[in-house]
Amino acid sequence: MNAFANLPQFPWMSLLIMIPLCGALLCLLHGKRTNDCRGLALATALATFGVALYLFVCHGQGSERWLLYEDVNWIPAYGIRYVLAMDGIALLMVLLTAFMQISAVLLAWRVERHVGSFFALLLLLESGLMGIFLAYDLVLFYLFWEVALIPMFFLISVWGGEQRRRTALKFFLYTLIGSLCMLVAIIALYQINGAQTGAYTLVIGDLLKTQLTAAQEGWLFAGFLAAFVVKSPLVPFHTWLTDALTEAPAAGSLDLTGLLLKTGIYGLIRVAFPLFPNATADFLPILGILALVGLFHAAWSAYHQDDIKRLLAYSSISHLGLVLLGLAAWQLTAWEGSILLMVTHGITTGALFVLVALIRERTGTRSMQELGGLWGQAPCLSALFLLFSLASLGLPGLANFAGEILVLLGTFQEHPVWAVVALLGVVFAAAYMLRLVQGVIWGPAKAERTLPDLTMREWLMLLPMAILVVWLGLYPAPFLAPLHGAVATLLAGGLP
Amino acid sequence: MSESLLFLIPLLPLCCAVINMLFGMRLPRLFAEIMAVTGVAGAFLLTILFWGYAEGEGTRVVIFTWLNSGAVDVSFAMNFDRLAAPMTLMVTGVATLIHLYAVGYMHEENDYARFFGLLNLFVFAMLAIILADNLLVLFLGWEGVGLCSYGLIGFWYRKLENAKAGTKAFLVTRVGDVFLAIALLWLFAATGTLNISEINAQAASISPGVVIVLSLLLLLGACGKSAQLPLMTWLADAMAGPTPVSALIHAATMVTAGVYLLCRLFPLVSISTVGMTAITAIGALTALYAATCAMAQREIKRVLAYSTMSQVGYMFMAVGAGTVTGAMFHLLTHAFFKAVLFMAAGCVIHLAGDENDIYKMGGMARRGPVELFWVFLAGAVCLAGLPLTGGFFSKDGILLALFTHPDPTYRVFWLIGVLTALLTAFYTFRLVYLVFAGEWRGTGHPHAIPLQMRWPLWPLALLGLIGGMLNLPALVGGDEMLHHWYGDLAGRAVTASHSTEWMLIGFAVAIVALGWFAAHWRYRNYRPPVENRVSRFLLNGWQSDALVDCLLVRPFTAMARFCSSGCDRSLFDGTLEGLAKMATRYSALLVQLATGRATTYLSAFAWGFLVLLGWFLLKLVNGGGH
Amino acid sequence: MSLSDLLAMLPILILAFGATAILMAGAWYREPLPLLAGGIVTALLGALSAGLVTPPVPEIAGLFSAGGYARFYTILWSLLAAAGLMTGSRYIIEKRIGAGEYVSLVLYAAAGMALLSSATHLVGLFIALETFTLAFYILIASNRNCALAAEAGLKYLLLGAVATGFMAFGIALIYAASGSLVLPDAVMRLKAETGELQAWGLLGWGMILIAVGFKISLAPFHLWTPDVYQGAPAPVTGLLATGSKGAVVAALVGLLAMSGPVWNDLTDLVWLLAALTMLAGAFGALGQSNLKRLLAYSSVTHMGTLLVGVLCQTSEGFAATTFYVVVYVVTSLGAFAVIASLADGRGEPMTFDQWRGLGYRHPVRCGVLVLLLLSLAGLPATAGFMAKFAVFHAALQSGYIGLLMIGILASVISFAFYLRVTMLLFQPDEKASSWHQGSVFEHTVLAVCSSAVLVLGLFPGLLFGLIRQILP
Amino acid sequence: MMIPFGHALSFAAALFVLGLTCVLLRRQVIMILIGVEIMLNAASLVFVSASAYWQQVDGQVFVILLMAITAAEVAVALAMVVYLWRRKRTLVADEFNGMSG
Repeated sequence: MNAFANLPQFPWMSLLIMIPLCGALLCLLHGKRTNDCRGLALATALATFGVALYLFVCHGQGSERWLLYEDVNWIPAYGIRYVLAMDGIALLMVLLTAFMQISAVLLAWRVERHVGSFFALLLLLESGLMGIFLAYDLVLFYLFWEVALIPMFFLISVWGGEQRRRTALKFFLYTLIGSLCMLVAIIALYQINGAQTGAYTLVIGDLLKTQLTAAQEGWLFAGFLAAFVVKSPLVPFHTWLTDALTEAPAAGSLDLTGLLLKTGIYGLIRVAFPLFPNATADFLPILGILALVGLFHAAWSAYHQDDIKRLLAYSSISHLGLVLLGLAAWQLTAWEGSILLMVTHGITTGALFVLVALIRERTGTRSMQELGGLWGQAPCLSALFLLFSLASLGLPGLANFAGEILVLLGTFQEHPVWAVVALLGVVFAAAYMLRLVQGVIWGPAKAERTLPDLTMREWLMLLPMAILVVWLGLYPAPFLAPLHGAVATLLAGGLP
Repeated sequence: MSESLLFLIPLLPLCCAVINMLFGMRLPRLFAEIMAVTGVAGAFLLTILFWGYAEGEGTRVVIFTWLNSGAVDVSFAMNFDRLAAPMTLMVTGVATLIHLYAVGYMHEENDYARFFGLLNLFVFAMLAIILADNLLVLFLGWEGVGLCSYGLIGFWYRKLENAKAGTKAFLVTRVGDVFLAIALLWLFAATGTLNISEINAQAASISPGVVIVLSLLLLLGACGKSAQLPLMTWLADAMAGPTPVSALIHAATMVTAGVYLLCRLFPLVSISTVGMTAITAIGALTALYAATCAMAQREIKRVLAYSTMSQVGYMFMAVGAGTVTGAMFHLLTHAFFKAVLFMAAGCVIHLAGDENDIYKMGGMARRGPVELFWVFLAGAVCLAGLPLTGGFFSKDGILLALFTHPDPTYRVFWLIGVLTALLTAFYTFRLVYLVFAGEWRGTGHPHAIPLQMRWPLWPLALLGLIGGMLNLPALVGGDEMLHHWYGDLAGRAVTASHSTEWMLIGFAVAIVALGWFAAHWRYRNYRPPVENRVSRFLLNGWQSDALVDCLLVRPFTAMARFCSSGCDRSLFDGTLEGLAKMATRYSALLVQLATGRATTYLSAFAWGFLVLLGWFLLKLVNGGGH
Repeated sequence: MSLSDLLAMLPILILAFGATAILMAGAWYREPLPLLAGGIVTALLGALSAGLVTPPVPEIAGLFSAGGYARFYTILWSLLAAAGLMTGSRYIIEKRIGAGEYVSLVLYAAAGMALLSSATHLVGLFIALETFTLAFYILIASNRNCALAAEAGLKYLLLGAVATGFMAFGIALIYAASGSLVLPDAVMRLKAETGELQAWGLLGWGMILIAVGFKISLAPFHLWTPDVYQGAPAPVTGLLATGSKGAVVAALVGLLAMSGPVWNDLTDLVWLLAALTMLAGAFGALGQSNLKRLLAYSSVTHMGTLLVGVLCQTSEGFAATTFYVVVYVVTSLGAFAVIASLADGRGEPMTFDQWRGLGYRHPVRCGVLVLLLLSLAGLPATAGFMAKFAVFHAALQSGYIGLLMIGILASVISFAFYLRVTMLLFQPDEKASSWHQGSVFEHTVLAVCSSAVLVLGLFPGLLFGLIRQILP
Repeated sequence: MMIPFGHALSFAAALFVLGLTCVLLRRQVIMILIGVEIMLNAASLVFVSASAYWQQVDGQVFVILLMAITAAEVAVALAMVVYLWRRKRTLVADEFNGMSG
């Protein structure tokens, strides 16, 4: 067992999971009185962010070993334990989740129907996400994996757009099929390990030691892959995302694109790659090719869209294609670039979704034919839209560029052709992003309407993100520091 | 003044840009204008102040680390050396004058904060390219310049064509940036570092094949920014922006960034002869192409835009011929006289009531202030390359370098250079005659030209005329100041016997005279424009837009439609819907079984019993009750 | 029947005599509430006695065992009876169903189930089976002013009678083949014998399997389930869905656990039955537009999964099945209790149009219903997931990969129709009428069921430990 | 003179199948119930012959028990029949098809 475990520690990670959960319950109870529901939700989000920030500050420099480790016996009959573990990557993801949650709550400020349950679901989603990033026992991981799905399903099906029910069902079942394959793989691995070592356990650390035949490893890896490939939308399995994002309510789509997509990739890094090293080695070239295909497919599709929210959905798929490419290169710089890109993509695309929601509130439409000439009517809103679009197309000096250049530098070392092809993809990103910007901001104002510029609440949401986008673009060192140790150990396939 | 203050040069324009952008609209207009001009003028003064630091090896200042992950360790660093100093001086100087001119030009415009903010940001980005110590900071400046030109071209965003022109500029330059990025990645893989001086030092150690590909990639990257042949379609449309923008960006600074990049990485590029000939070829072809197009243009600014493209082609030829001094010399003089021409063109447009078409002008010498004609003529004379003007010496230096190049094929490029010089003289004087000679053909009523638009023209005009002093050839007793200033960075020293030099000078003078007389004969008394296939072909740049459209844009949109509706809708979604329908069909089938009648349920029971009997007999037959 | 035998049968005696006493009292004293209270007290008393009184002798008259396993299920069925009475309390008063008859029949049924779960002798098994089947014949048709109830009663009666016929003939054949009716050695003899007689024994087991197939609605014999669930009153359906099925499965598990892996000849038949049941239940429920019929088909799927657990014939499999039975009993009873609590003058909310938008009228109960449906579907953090995890684990350990894949397909489809119902509940619909507020009894049952689902979902360790001890 | 056990078994099986066909073919509820009774009697027959074959008394005891249970079942079934008759004035099993799907 990990020597780290027996040190009596303050259960920070359980706190991170429990605060949003209690917040959710309180919001449910205060269902009727809407404004203290909002206050409660915001307070919970801020509290979680405070804890996450504290952890980031005191574990900022990261290390080869676990930063935090909690281990409690849960179901002795099956050897299932309540194990939470945090390393550099998990720390970053937790910080991103906490940060995005605040803007999600602020964005959901103007929800009218059933405010209490909306915020409850939002906070339950956050607790599920925290769980996914921290869980280190396979059944616990699976439990949080599904717990994060249910609130998203209800957010889409009750507060969504026109086609919400059909899309919500499609979204849930698509991810469910993947996660059930993962469940079967978990049980199979659990039994093989149990048979070999006599002690039935589901903690990933102990499962690393199971000797698997090539066939077994192939099948188990495929099982795990089914769940993660669907969630980090690799090309053939991405159609659920575009529908879900366009139908989800504003705060829901912010969380879906900013965080839920990252759980798929995080699952790959934390669970699939370490457990099945040689199956991963064979799979990497396929992952690289699929990531590239995804990059181009999503870029082309984005170019053809008229609905700006759907365009942003495709742009997310294209960005995550680049992230997956970085992972497929299996190189230190490429991995750090991918993880940084995941964080910055969360912020930039999240901000863009916030802006799209604000534009939707003001103009009542999301189609580019009816939008246009926004700069004349709402200059601040348009300026921020321009800033985040430029960040999203990878302009140097802004957030995404730092991640992208690291991914490309790293990937060029291993697979030069992939890096060059990916670079062409970046031009496509410029193509559809500029089309988006031109459709929304520039050009003559089509409908005569006076649009109110940003209110205080909206500034509160967007200003921190704008500052972060510029800060991450120019000085990403503090966010890269925790990654060095964690990524080095994962690449070596060892146990952090 | 300690060297650590060097970073103030790029920082000053950046701060002014940020202040203008954030608080520009709230501050009074005068404050924003002063802020913009002081930002750039301050940088100009600082460059003069710190001129000493540029001698010798130059000084390297590291500000803070940008990216450190594994082998990558890149920081924001400046290298103020002998190549960068004159370039910074020129950029900040011309920019100061253009800012003053812009104050006058844009005084009716109410969105001034955004304009001056972007203009200052542009100067910062250009300084980032010039002073960059590693390729990543250079790339940051590279894309920053692209962004500012996108913002400024599309400044009058209310008309959709301006916004489209801005997007086109950004996209085409972005394609060029991709090639630069590939070169950047490859250099990092080959040399393990992104620091420019280290790369130049290790240049010899890289395998020749790789060097050839790298130089070609750098060439394509430079072509993107300097609007050379494959990626030149955006420059003509970029004239949709306000004139000070065209003057600053599309005359003096951005288009020359490509040349500066090649000069910066000259030790690496000069190793591969294939690369050098490619650079010269591209330069020559673009020069010729642009000159022919300039002849047929109707708008004053598009003529100047194509002439810029042609002059930058000359600079590429100079780099290809191996003389960095020749290239930089022509770059500096060209910046002066082209800026004058653009600013004067701005005044002419104001006088003609915002009319761009030169066939609807004429007789402007009498309509506006008389010194406008003399200033325009000074610029035109330098552009055409009349003897003793700055343009003449710099262009002649390049032609000499081409003529005396050891590789005989450079004679072909020399010939193209001479032919382009002829065409340049022709279209320059065509412009002068159509705009200033004859009587007024236009309809618009003239705007008054404020003072700030008039007096910044004079210093630049003078600099253009006496620009030759910078690098006066030994033939006429000059001390080749620029060549000595560059020292080892200067590349191949051009030596030729006096007789060939005199022969070339005589030949050049004859060419210019020929061009002038042709223009004089053709346009002395006004003739309406001749409309035929050739002129239409030349008018829209050898139909390059149509070519790009059908080669790239149309297949791209077709592929986009295929991917989004073809793949996503019918293929992936289609399969899902198919599965769902199949499931519902099976359930409908099954639900019909429960008919509601008890007898059906009993018969189902009987079927179950039958299955049991069948299974039982099967068991008996092969099992035999073991 | 010595004193110790009587002591061992104390809980069942309490239930039986309590039922008879209430039946007699009901004849003179028509007031329903005291009768119901008496019934509930009797049921709780029965559960208490089964829990506290440790029987001196392990076997009762050779017919029933009184071991830990039997007492566990006696407690479960007595509590189920108590819950059934509580859910039915308001319902029977409004529908004017005779309180005396209802209470006594429910208690008789509970006694029958307890006996069945502890049967070790074929005769004991047959008697117990018949007692609660007869009780259900009457309970199903007890709602006189609803035509469908009579129809449901008829269908259950006809098929039940035929099943009894098959059961009797099956037992007869086994007796003929093995010469003994006591389960363990009846089966041992069966294996030792060779030749023609043994074949008849095998056919006998097949016939018993058909009868069991009817009782727990396995695939070809499940067609009665939707009609009976829809027709019968909600509390009775709750008991029928949980009690009768659970008891039969408990008997099967008890029988197999005692005699070890005896089914190796029958496995491929049972494999076929399990696969057919899971698929028939899943696809059947997909096209439904009536909640009770949907719950019927979903119970068919669950029975298929249970059969997979039984098929494994390992202690792991039996433990998983027992856990699954307990979870299934709690969730199904909760679901039907929600329907019962909403029932008012117009009958029960059944069709999807009646259910649309009810989430906004009755948020708490619909929230509980959503939680129970998600547990039925097998969402983690609810008991349903732990049950499915255990059964899938047992199936994989015994190598039934095929069945596991069918189980996965079935649970995907089950998620589909359960989630369609949850979406239905929270669909904004102005003309959604509000139903009955529900009495305090029903709310307690719902509270108990939902908290049990969450507790078993998050902390199943306790129950797993208990089950490991009591399995024979 | 003992009848061979096999004969008795096959006769009972035939009787069982007869009962089953009666259940399946008949329309009236009462006739179906009669069919069930025939199946139960076949079971009793098997029990009697088996107890004779195995020289044990268990079979016969079970037959008595079976009769009691059958009686109870018939009582309940007939009560149901009377109730149905009073409701729909018909005893054809297929008339009762209110619920389906």
